[in-house]
Amino acid sequence: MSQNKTAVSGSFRDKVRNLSDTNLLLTITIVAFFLMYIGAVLFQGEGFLKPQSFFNILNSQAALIVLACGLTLVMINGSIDISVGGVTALVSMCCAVYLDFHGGNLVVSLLIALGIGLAFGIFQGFLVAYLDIQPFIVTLAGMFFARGMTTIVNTKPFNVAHEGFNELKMTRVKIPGLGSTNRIGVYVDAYVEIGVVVALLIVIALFCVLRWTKLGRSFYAVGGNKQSALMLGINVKRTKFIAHLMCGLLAGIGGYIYFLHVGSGSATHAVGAEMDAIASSIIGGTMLTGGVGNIVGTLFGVMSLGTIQNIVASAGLDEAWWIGITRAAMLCLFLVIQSLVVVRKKKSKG
Amino acid sequence: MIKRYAGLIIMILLISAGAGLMFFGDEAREGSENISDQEALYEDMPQDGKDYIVVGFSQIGAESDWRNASTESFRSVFTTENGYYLLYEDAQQKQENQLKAVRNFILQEVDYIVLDPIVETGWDTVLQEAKDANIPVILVDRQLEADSDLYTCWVGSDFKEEGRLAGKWLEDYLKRQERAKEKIRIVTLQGTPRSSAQLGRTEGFQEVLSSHKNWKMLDCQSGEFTQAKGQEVMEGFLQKYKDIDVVISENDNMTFGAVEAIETAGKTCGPKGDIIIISFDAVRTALQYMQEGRIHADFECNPMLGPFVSNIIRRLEAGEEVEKVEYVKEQYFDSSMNLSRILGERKY
Amino acid sequence: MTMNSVAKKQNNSSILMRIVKNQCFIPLAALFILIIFNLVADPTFFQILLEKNSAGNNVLNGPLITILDNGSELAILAIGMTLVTAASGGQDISVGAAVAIAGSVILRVISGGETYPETLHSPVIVAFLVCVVVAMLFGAFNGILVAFFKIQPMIATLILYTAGRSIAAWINNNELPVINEPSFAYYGTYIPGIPIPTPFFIMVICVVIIALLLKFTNLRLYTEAVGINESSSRLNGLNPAFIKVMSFVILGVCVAVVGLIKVSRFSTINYSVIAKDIEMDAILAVALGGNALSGGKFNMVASIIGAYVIQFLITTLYRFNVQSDALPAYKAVVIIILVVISAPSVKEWFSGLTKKLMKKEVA
Amino acid sequence: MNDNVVLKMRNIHKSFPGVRALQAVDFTLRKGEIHALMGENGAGKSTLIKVLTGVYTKDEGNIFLDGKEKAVAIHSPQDAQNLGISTVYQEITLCPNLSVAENMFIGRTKGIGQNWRKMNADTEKILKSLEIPAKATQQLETCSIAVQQMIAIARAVDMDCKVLILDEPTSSLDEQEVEKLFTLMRNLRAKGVGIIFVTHFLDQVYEVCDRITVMRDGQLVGEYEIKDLPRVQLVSKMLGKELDDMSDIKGEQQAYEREEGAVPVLEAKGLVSDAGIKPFDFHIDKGEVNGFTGLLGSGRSECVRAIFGADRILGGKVKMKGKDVKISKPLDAMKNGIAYLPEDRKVDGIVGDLSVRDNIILAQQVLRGFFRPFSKAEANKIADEYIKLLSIKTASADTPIKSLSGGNQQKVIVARWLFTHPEYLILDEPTRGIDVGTKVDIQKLVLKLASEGMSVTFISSEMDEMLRTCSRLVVMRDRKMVGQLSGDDLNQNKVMSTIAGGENDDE
Repeated sequence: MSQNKTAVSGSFRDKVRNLSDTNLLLTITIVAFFLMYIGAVLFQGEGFLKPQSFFNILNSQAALIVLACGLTLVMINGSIDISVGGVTALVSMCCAVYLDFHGGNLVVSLLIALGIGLAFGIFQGFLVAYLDIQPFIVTLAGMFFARGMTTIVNTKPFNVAHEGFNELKMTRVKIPGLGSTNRIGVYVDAYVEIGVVVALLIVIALFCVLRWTKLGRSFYAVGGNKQSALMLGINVKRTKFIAHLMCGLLAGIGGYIYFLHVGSGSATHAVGAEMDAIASSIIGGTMLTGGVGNIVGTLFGVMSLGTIQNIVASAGLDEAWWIGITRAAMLCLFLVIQSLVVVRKKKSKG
Repeated sequence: MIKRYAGLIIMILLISAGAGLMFFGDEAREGSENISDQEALYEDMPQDGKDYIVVGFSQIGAESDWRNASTESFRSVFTTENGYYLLYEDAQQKQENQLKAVRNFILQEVDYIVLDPIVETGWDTVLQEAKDANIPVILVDRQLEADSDLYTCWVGSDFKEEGRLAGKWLEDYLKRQERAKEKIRIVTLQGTPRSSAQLGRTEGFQEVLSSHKNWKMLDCQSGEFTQAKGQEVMEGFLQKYKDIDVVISENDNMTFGAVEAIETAGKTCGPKGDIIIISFDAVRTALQYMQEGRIHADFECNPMLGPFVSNIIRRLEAGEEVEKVEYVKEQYFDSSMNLSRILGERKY
Repeated sequence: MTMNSVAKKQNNSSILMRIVKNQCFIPLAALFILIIFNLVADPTFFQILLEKNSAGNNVLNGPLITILDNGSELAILAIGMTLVTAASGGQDISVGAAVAIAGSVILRVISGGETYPETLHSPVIVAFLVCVVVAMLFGAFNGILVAFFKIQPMIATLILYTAGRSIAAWINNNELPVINEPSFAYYGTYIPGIPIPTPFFIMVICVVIIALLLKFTNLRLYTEAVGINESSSRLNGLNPAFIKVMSFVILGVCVAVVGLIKVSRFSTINYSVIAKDIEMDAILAVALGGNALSGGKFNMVASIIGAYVIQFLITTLYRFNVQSDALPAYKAVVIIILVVISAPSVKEWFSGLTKKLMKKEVA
Repeated sequence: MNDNVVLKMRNIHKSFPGVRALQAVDFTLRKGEIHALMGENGAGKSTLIKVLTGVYTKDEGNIFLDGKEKAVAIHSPQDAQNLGISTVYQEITLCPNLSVAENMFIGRTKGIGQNWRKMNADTEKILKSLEIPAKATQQLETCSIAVQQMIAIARAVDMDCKVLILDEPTSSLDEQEVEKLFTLMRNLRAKGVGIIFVTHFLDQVYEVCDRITVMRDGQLVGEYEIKDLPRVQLVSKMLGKELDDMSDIKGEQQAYEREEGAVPVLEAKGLVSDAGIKPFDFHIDKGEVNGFTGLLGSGRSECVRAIFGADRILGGKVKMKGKDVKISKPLDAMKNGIAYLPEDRKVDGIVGDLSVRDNIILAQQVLRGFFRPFSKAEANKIADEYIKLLSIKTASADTPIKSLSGGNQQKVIVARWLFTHPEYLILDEPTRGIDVGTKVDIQKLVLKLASEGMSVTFISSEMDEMLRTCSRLVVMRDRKMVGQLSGDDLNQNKVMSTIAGGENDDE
């Protein structure tokens, strides 16, 4: 590694050019996020200086992180799943009903959640992978079905009064050293809900899967070029199926985390969550064309969305519409960046 | 090259993020010690040394005229001229958003939190946090189920009373029409299930209903306080039941929808029509409908909560005690009144 | 079996084959089944009464009319959606939001910013034209993202989907203007003296226009060519980018029309609810019409029929007092059944089965 | 005998809706031989290959490996790989978004984990041994097509396979690369690998192959030692008829002489596009047939694309019949009576799902403009006319073009451009990947058109075709125009030496 300056810079430029789409977009996202958060701290002051406000974003976005992870998987496969929001609602409603009306126990409720997620994953996966039906339509049906079932299970939104559950809901992982004093000068530790811990674990796990296992790589392969993947001896159908299955499962988990966060069942829960998840994945550098994407990016994508929301809320732009507009603007920005990246690739090729 | 180390790089970034926060955290602690007064916190707050009362208001959304009117009443009262600084957050119909909003208020160290809860339950934790931070919480409009010492007081309408009034009104209206003995078929467009307005109004009307053998409640369905939904549900009713005498619509927006549905179905409503319509909220449009003779009676649910709350805060500032429950004063209107005059005076 | 089916298709001898092969077959079959179902379940479904409505004019009334009424909005959107699908091989999921914007614009122009205008501040036609222009602009925005930035339509339109309703609210800065002028309600309800709901006529007009376009211009050829093979249509002198944008702009016009119907129907607007999930229904209509969602050849008639089938289903379900929230569940079941039976692999399996049967018969 | 047979396919049947692709086909491959599989398009070569590699599942018949008695079952490419059958297809079948190393190893490593370090190291080794100019960690997308093809081959070779199938691997390789490939093949043969080699280039067959199996219309014609089967016979076997058209055409083109002082139909000065070609001058006369020749990637297609305005034009002047014209996009060119049959039929030529009719009228329709569509009747008339004229084999004018055979698709595209009645017709690789019969038809057509006064530019990677049809050759090297040959210079050696750049004139 002993080269003179020019050589180094040359090799660096070389590196940047050979930087794969995935990593390039990832870098962009992360940088963007930090700039945004620092900006928030500088301009919004106090609120954002408190770590807790950061953790609050995490707490409220934990479920979305998991959902977005699932979407990233299917999107890397060049597929899509817009049913996750519905599944989330269905899961929380079913669990709520089970816990509240039938006073069931937590483990079972968790199993219910996973079961529902898995069921959706398997069914949609089968239709998409083995009957190759348009994933959009299939999961659209999935979304409709989940939303509908939610109201069929129980129309009225209600909160769960189940000791065990509420204990779990209140459980907080204290983060020493990051706390802050509240306005009467009492020092309170910063905390995250267990949902966050689970979500982060999932992120790490999936990161490893995508990077260091054959399954993960075959996700990328299938997304990159279905036909080639087949010729390269990858079982495309099964890979797609697994991706959808995992997405469904994650939707189940995400649903439970969401349920844990809001502690209530309602048909209007997680409305539009699927779109938020897709948006996060895109901001995180996943391309719907498939073959390009990264879980860590997705994590940052979700956080970016959350941060934007907080900035808007505390920037005195109190009208609700600003959130929608800013998010869209952000999404637009990232999409344009992506298409520019694609162009760059075309150039370097020609 | 880069690809291989990407994972590593990312981990480093994550750690650095944590570290950064650690740093901010420490700074924050010092910060909050030496920043005594509120001025520094909100950069767009006038820096004229006056000690403003910072109020965080978490509103449900902007789904109806009534809601907007109430939001407006807060905006108009909690101004810097009046010595307030208002942080307003619209929850867009989601409890999670409200929880988030309230938590932010706590972090931003406001003096008072005003909350219009979307649903009745699931507030204990956050209210406790507010209590710990010694921030008084004033609930408005809708009620919630929580240990009453977690919040300072509740300000709003007595929905049950409204329901009861409606029932009574129907009772003597029918008397006047010599239909007191007839069989009366009633349908109800309910509000968002479990919302206190829905519960109160239904319950209140139920009381009167139960005292009349000849009144029959055909069906209750939720129109979710929205016009589109109201119309949908009403269409359903009309296709299901050939003969409907009375429609109780638990807010005006649903009523508009219902009227629409009734009229497109070729039936008529209002004093001259064949269906009696009783509505709640009494927003301007509703009164205009009444003028046009499309609605019989409308029971006000006063949205001008801002002034009441302001008044309460003043009293609290002055160290006075306040009631746990403070009803706003309300009235009702029906087609017999001089509506044009009323419309003239009313602000919403 | 398949061989001679091909043969038959070629010399158009077998009526049956032609019917089954026809793209309108599936939607029509679905419609047929629904009709039978209703006939059995409750014949009153089909009775149409002439009744007086509040405005004091005679109007037809009954489930079928409701279908005609509400289905028209969907049909109009289906027209635009079909073109977009054909040209870009993707779908526009922002139409619902766009409708909100369109409606909001109309109200803004008419109410002139007041919440309770006593009079119309400008004639409806002006408001409508303004709204058409705005809707076309938003369509162009989507189109440009898709055509020039090469973003998949679903994602590109996700932007407007996210921002749309916010923008709509912003246009009237969150007021909900109410227009009490009766003449404004004509477009969404009834014109005095005409017993059939106006939206139906509007739909007819739209259909006629698009039919003329398809007949007397190359709209179809160009759109399909671009949808099937972009680079080769470019080498044949076409401008794919422009054609894609055009398809989105046309959809924009449809959106504007629907926006007018919607706000005129309620004579006010609710940003978060108006035209909710209509995009999904519109896409569904296209799919139901047997059009490939991956673009290419399209069949407008089939899409329009598809739209009415969906409305038919919805109305039917309401008749069996299904909770409006539970509706999607049933819709979903229908979708799944449809896509599964029309899935190529399943079809193959069927034909294989029939082939076996034929063999058996021979043997 | 049986012991050195590595692959035996017996009585293979396969049919698709409406077509019998394979009927009772037998095929035998011995250890350590290079076996050419020949046949026109639609003869069933690729179907046979796809059956063997598990892309299709056969309806009937058995496949035996290593002379074992027990038939093997192949249901997926995976199975084929595991059985030691590896394949390189004509179109690149690698994943552009993955690294070179991953493309080398994905789908064939054991275990669930992925060891990057080892994988990259191994890849580097292989790349070096085959002298492939690529880095293991490079994203495949960033490699040139040829390199990608080489990588695909490298992957196939690296899997220690008993049977290696090369399905038209050379179509995207240039001379040197082809040579490299051939040496590679010979080495493998020495190692005892059985190689199935599918190609349209006869001379390549005669260069490397030991035996030939010929197929026609989904049936086996026969299996021959290479030495017992001279070219002409091979061709006639492939076509199923004795044919000497080849020799006929010879000489026809001599009919054309350039009359002095005639204004060229098209004249380009310093034309340059963003496709990376050096500025070039070019002119063509009325009724002239000329050609661009040069190794693949030498920029011959780029030149004609520039003339047609298919790529973005960066500079240069174009004159049509003496007056300046501006050609910035295909439509301009078309308006000026230029027609361009693109190199890649599937990607740039056909509009797959549209009917033959629409494909024929498309270009002319665009010229007529948005508001003047042909009536159905007109369109049908035109379509039928051209279907007859070019004897296009199609069920009807309504059949989607994608269901036609390659050759007929090409004819439809030709028809499309003839219908625009161009003064100047550019044919870029019109004979690539189509059967000999159609090749001859097209060459004849070209000469006919020229004799009727149309100017034609003809590009083909098969030298003798060019020599047969063109009266003037423009030679390209490294994206630069390096010479023009006509008259007596039009002979194999001269052209070769010009292409090669003078190193080997003494041939």
